[in-house]
Amino acid sequence: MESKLFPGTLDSLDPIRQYVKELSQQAGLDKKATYRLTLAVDEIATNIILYGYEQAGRSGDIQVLSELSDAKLTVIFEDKAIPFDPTTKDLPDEEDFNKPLEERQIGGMGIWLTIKGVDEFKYEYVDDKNRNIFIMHVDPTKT
Amino acid sequence: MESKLFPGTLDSLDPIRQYVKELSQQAGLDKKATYRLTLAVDEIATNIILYGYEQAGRSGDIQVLSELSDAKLTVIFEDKAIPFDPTTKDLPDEEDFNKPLEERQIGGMGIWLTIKGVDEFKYEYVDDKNRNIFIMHVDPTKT
Amino acid sequence: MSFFITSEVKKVAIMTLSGELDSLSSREFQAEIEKVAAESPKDLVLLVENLSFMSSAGLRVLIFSKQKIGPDLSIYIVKPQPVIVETLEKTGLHHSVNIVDEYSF
Amino acid sequence: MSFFITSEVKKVAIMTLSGELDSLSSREFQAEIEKVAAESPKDLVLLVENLSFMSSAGLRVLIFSKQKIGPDLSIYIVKPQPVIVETLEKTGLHHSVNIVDEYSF
Ligand SMILES: Nc1ncnc2c1ncn2[C@@H]1O[C@H](COP(=O)(O)OP(=O)(O)O)[C@@H](O)[C@H]1O
Ligand SMILES: Nc1ncnc2c1ncn2[C@@H]1O[C@H](COP(=O)(O)OP(=O)(O)O)[C@@H](O)[C@H]1O
Repeated sequence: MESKLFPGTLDSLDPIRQYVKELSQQAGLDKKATYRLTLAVDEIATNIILYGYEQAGRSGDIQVLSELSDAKLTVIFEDKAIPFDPTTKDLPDEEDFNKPLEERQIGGMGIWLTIKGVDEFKYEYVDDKNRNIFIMHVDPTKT
Repeated sequence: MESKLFPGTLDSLDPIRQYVKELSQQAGLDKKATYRLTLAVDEIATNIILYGYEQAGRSGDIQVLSELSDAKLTVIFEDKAIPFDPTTKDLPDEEDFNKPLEERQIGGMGIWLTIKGVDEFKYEYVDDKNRNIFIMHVDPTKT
Repeated sequence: MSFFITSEVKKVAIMTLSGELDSLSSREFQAEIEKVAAESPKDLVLLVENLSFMSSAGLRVLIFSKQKIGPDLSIYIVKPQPVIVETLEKTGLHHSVNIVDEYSF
Repeated sequence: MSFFITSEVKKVAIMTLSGELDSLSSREFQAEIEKVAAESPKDLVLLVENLSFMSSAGLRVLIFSKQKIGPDLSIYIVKPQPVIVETLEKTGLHHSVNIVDEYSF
């Protein structure tokens, strides 16, 4: 398991993306898959920072763990912000997405893009920590 | 010689153009030649009406004569407005035409387009009348 | 990587001209130019696909536009018929206006 | 044949975005939208050829634009990279914006 710590502030989004992009490239993900994973981690990191820490009046870090094995690139975010399970959140449905812009809810697209973008997404709450788990399938001939 | 009379007012421009367009088509002029002759007569008629009559405080008609012979379509304008010979007017030169729009003189393009547009242009002053003569070469196989 | 953004609000006067533009009808054209000049547009876009005739009176209004609205005005003539392009070229006006198939930036 | 002319003056807000648009930089994007909103443009043209990343924070600002400037606002997204088109499509925003290679009318 590789591990890297980022402060839980919006300034970290750019370095988190760059870090995950490198992991993706090392894992041999193609351009599209790299972008989807990068987008997913950006969305979840944003939520941890804004809702989990800032809005809750807390501060803390995001620990980014990663592992390449079994033809999978696994990236795990660990944070001590308020407990939040994105997989239980009501996602917008097709009907919402077909509404004219001016009638749409602002928001709700981040978790949707995350779940639709990665190959697997899991959430756990372990040792007082949120664990957001992003998994991309890797073509083993490319690593 | 065919002949048709038009009052010397701007309302006549459209019927004069339509009349000359018909003459051109009867003479077998192609689209481009028809347009050039139509443009030329419009320009000269405008000048007769605005400068020869209106500005001079006169009123009168424009007599349009025409003839198709010797592989030429000849259109003649006769008017009793003030004497004016367009062929002696200083024409703008290339240098004027290359100036930026905001530095250009407004005007002076009508006689230029007339002379450049028809195959021959002549002016006579006969019997107290201006005679503006427009000649287009006709392909004899087409009439 | 960082993020950069620049913005500008541009006023564009769009006119659709059809039929025949001679020294009588050029008065209507001139009146429209005077009307939009009050709003100081940056671009003047003339949609002329269905304009079949334009005499020097039309050209005069083009020159007038630039003199009235200002030298920074960009004039676009969209889809002129070939005979009208010939007139613009013969009088050198094609140097000062943009003859295009579509207005875009 | 007669002559017809119609005219309209249109305000177009043109923004050039480059780099990466995330929830931090989307604040700058939103500030620009608020700035141009004061002039009530009819079209919002986003030149995004060099925008390499856009998260849902960028999409939020698009929705905000329409709600701030009004439902009549037409949004043009000019030359987006394929990954950004994918994001617009996944969230249904491609129904509400015009994805084009060139802004024109
Ligand atoms: N880590 C988190 N902690 C608390 N609430 C969260 C967290 N992540 C998301 N949420 C809630 O879920 C909602 C949907 O999130 P998301 O799909 O990213 O869209 P958006 O952030 O644009 O509203 C958020 O508005 C927020 O209320
Ligand atoms: N029939 C005419 N009678 C008197 N003056 C004329 C006549 N035709 C042309 N002119 C003069 O010649 C000038 C150039 O004419 P022209 O090339 O048609 O351009 P414009 O009419 O746009 O100025 C006019 O401005 C006018 O002073």
